[in-house]
Amino acid sequence: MSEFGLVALLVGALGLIAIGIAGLVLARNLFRLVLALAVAEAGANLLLVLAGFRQGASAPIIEGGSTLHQVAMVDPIPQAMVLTAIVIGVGVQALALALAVRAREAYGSLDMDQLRARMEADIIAAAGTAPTTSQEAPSGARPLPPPLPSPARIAAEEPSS
Amino acid sequence: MIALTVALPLLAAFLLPLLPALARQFLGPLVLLAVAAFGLCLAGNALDAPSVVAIGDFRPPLGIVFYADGVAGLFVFAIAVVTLLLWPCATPNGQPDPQITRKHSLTLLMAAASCALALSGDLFNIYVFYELAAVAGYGLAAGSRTPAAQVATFRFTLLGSLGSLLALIGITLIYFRAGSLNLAHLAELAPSTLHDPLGLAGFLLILLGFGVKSELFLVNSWAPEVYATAESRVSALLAGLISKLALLAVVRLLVLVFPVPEASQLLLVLGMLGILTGELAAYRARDFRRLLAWSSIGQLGAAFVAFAIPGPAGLMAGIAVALHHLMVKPALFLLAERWGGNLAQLAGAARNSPIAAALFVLFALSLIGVPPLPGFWAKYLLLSGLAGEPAGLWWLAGLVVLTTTVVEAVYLFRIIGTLYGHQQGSVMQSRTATTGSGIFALLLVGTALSAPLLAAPLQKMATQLADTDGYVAQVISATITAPQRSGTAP
Amino acid sequence: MTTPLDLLLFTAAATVAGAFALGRWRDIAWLTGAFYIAQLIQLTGLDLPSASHAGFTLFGQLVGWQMDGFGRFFAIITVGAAAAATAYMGGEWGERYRQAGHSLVWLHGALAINVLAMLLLLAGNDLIALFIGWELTSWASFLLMAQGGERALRAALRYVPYAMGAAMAVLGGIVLTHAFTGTLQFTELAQRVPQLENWQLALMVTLFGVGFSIKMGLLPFHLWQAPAYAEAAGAGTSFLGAISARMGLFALALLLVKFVSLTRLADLEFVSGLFDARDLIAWVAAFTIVLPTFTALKQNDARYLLAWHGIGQGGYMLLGIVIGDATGSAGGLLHVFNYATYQAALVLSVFAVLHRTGTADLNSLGGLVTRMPLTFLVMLMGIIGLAGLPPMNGFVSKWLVYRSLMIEGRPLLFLMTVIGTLGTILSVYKLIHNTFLGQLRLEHEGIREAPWSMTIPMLVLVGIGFVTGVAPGLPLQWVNDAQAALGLPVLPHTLGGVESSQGGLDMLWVVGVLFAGFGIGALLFYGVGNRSKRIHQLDNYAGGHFLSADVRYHYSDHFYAGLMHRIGPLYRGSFTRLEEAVASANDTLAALMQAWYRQRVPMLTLLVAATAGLGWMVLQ
Amino acid sequence: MLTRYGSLLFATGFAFLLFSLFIALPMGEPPTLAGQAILNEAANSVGAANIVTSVVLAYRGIDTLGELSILFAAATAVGLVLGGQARAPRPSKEDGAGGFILQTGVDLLFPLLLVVGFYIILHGHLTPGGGFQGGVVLAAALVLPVLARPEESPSPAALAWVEGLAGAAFIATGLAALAYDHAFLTPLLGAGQLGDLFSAGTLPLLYLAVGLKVGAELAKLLLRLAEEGPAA
Repeated sequence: MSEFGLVALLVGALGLIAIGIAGLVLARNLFRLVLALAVAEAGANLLLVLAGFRQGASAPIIEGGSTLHQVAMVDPIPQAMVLTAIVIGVGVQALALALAVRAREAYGSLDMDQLRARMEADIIAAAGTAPTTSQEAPSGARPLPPPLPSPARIAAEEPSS
Repeated sequence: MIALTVALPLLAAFLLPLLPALARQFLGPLVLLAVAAFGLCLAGNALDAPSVVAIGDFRPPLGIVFYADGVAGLFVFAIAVVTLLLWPCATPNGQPDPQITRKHSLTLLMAAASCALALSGDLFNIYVFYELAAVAGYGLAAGSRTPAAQVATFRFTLLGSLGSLLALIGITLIYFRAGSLNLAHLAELAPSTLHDPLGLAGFLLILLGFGVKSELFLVNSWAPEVYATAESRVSALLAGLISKLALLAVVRLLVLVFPVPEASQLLLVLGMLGILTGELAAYRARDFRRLLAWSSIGQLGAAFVAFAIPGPAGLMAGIAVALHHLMVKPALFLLAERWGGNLAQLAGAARNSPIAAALFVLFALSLIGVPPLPGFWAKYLLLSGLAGEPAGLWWLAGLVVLTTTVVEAVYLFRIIGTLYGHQQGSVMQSRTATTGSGIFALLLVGTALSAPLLAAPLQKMATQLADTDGYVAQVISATITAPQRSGTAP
Repeated sequence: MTTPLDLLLFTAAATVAGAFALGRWRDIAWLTGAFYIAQLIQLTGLDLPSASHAGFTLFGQLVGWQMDGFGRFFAIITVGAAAAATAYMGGEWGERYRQAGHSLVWLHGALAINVLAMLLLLAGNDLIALFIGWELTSWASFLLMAQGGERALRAALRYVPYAMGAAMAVLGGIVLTHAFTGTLQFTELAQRVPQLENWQLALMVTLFGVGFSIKMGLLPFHLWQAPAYAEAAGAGTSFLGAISARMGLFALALLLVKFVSLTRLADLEFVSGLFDARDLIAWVAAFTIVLPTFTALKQNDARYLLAWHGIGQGGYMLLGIVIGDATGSAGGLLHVFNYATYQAALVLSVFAVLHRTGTADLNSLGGLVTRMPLTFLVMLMGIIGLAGLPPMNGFVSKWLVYRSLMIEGRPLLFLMTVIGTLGTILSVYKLIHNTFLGQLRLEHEGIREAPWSMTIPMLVLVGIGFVTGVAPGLPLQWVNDAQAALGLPVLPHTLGGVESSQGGLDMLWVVGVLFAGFGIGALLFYGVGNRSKRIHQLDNYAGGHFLSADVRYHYSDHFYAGLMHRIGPLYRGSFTRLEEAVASANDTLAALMQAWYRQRVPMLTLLVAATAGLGWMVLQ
Repeated sequence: MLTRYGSLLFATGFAFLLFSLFIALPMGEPPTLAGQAILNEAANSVGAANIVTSVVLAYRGIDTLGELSILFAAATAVGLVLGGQARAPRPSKEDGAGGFILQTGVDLLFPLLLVVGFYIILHGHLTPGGGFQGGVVLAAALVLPVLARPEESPSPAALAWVEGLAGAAFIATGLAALAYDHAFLTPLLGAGQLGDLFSAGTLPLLYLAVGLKVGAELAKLLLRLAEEGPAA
């Protein structure tokens, strides 16, 4: 592979990381946050594979049952590491999605800011302390969306076919 | 035996959901008891010489090694004991928990991962087990199943994953530069390859990544949210145990691979800011759990500062601070099981539950470092380590530790005043909480009484931990248990 | 094999154990009292210096205990004050305290812990042992302060930041000392500390000095002391007032005289040749005499008035020790003893009044001399001592301090002490006038003398004050031991006072002349013709009107109105405002820190940190 | 707005700084100290033609164990979060039975996927692929029928057994080495003939355990999330 190709791959990997991190910082939707995490992880994995790449080497699989291998092979360790990293990423993303599902069920929103406000309100209510944040906030309950109606109710309200 | 400390809890965790109900009750604690025994043996053996095992019998720079020095053995023991004391049990209101098996599994996974973090001598392996501890931690943190806990855990998960991502990039950098992952090998290679901006950038990324779990300043804003919403026992595990092990991993990297002033100063500055922000935020806290969260941020900042001091003195101080916090903070979180919530509710609680109040006083006194409790010795070692360094940033850190201790004393004594005050609050009574933290209190007092006996082994451990050459020699010359494996195996 | 010091510490520990184990027993005071007496006997018979076998080595530091003459001097006062307080607690006062819903067990226990902690502090033979004792003393006195109601608890909580600040300053000093000298043993420190460079010495003295003077209540760290001492339970107040704050003086003297040495201290010059660290400390002491004394003048609660005086009197002691010649240091040290006797007696008498009348408010008392004559006598003798007049012992120690200030050529400092004494005289007069003299209030018609369990300890204390006033040679022996242990010149003394080429003092003569004068007066009064007639206080008239019980002619509100009009604007509460400013700055900072932990997107912080860190690394 | 641009700026800056660090490295010629040593000796000492497999299961076997544990932890945590005992998905209107094409296609694909999955797993030591890749195919095979006939999903209990026993088998294989005086996770049974199906000692067995565990774990995760579908 040409020198240019390698740099392009590097730029691609770092670009994925940058996009993913920017998404993590800017996105407010929980699902998008998880997707952004996945994008960033893809970038990091690509970077890891790049770290083991050798110019003109073949995949680390011995062909034809011969223990003699004249051809240079790429570093197998980063490949194994990537395998591990991918699986770890899958696990974490699944967990994050499950949490998002539950959060939406409870608070009726996937918006991080709203969820955070509800969470803080819940923490304060559970602790029984007065809110410590803003003293200027309008008194009374904050205008947060009501929880989504349960699926059973959706089903009931739909015009029956 | 070294590998068993990791393999046994993992095995138990895998099998736990399959077992009959009776066996489920006892398997976990039994395994943890075994691990505790292993940990004691390892620590005892390591006082003569650290032991090394090459997992899979592959010679060290190729395969993964587990290195059991005194500190690792001690932490394995502590992990098992603390996990046992914080073993998830019925919910505070006494209802049996239908999810208890899952919690037990996750707790065992967490214990196994912690042991591996203490023992592992391979950078990527540390990353993997850090992740295991993290995922198990996320699961447990969400385990209280309140919506707030789920949102907090979601935020925690994202932050932790981003941290892990950065750590992975850091590991990539280091591997790319040095071509190895084995810590001993890296220690040999480091002076020629890694002590440059590139290597330090790798260290920085790993520090920030692992810092998430060890409540490093800048990446610790998850702590108050999660500790306020998770079950107290889980908070105790996260704050008491997991944070220390993540810290220990960073310290191994710092000592073996990056013994350069820049790296120490990074730790020092971040630790100092952690102390300042944590203790001051705790000063204004109005509910017990978040107060503990902030206070533990401060304490871990102190541990970072201690480990930043180069040489055995700093490591010794760090171990002392970390172990002390390990004894006190879980116990306080156990008290929070009953006392979580508004601090004003605690008014007059000492009359209803004198034992719990007395325990709180004991822990508070040790936290602020009243002699002859162990907290004093930890603080003394930390401060004398800092005073032994040249003036400047180090002394500033000492000043920060001293002044924040005053702040800490004020907020802790405010609670003591509330507890023993003359107003009436609304706090219920429950017996289990006192038993758990009572055992921690006994440990604490035991440590105080036997301090002169414990000092020498502790010093030995710190010297071992600081001994990079010894580490490298031990690992590189690690004896493979069988000379050539392919022929002998059936 | 146990040494005498081991036995002493063991007795003190046994007192603690006994107080808690048998605390519910009605006559526990007899037991603990006996233990205190036993400790006192052991102390007076102690061979000097007496080492203890207790001790251990930890992290390379040898921690051990050994009591020398200096420590013993303070220890005697400590145990004596505890014994007096215990006797006071043992009778009716304790019974009432228990009935009010407080715990007498904890009061006895706290007192015993205090004594043990102070003995450990006084016998410390290295800085770690000193710090252990220091911390134990701090928290033991917190325990004693917090007993006795909500207000006491609030005042004790105000003490916490000061106590902790003191402890941390001391701890900082200890670790720096270790870094500078490589040792924490007293004997080695005494050799090595004077050889340190000036900046090191200055840093050490600052840290230790701040720490120790907080406990002592030196300006500007004195605010905690008056409320914390005044609000405590009666017997506790007397013990705290008599000795607790002197632990700071003990440690300060140890530092300044024994380790640093006063001559070396004078090398730390602020303005070359004009003003050095020693002058600074002397002036701080002088201001500590004046300002709190005049704050005491303003108090309307007898307990607070005495507590504020306690702060001011500390200044005399430190001033005497810092002057550092034989006379001055003897005066300073002797004042510790003398002050303890009359302060304890005064506090106990105020609490006796409080016990009978239910108030210590100087505006709602008066005329009690006819109802509580013994208590009046105790307070009279006490204030004579406090004001530093013969024949009480306070005169001797103050005279020694004045004398050395004159000899050493410090006229300005002398002027300050005189101003302080003036304030003392004015305010103690206010105390006795508003309490005992003048018009008896109607509601106090049926008041009886305090019970014997209370009057006897008070009388014993003023008795000691009187005897040591007439024969100051008795305590001066202990003072000499203390001076020798500190390495100060020893003051030669006689039974009646001091012999010196520059003018001695013989109290036997002074008191003799004084009482001869009284005798002549009495002769004139009774011999020439006793024309006095006893009438009821309302059998009288003023402004042409006969007095009735509802008319208040007792002058207590706005006492010293004229003087107050002059000096009133000076009471600006600057220190209180300083304290508030620190507290609110801390609060604001804390709020900021909490805001930091409520970040909307913590990932952004992580990103910024990583970017900044990488940038730093790349640019290097 | 400021936050937005600032964040973008920092993200690009971060990437740029990383770029400047990586570009300084010998791209295409990494040092490969440990990697080259493994390449040299793996074929002889482990006996797997696929050297990545040697690394994954032998040299860094404990990483793989950790990884399996993470999957297990994630699955357990998802179960904990989503709550309740594992239960069969309830048939509901939204995800009713698939149409004829889906049902027939699934019937055809299911055995095929199983075979391919096991093939990939069992040849992991010889060719590209292995337990993880094969496990994912297995999971797909298990999940596909649910699309077609939601009421006939695999029993969660059976999945749990497979998952638990497969993980235990991995550890047990590792522990077996202890019985023969080897360190934990030492491959046993000899290296065999390079390139044979029955070579590389216990590695194929380990990969089988990995494959089954990954398959069961992923299937469980997907099924759990699918269950929650209508509710979310």
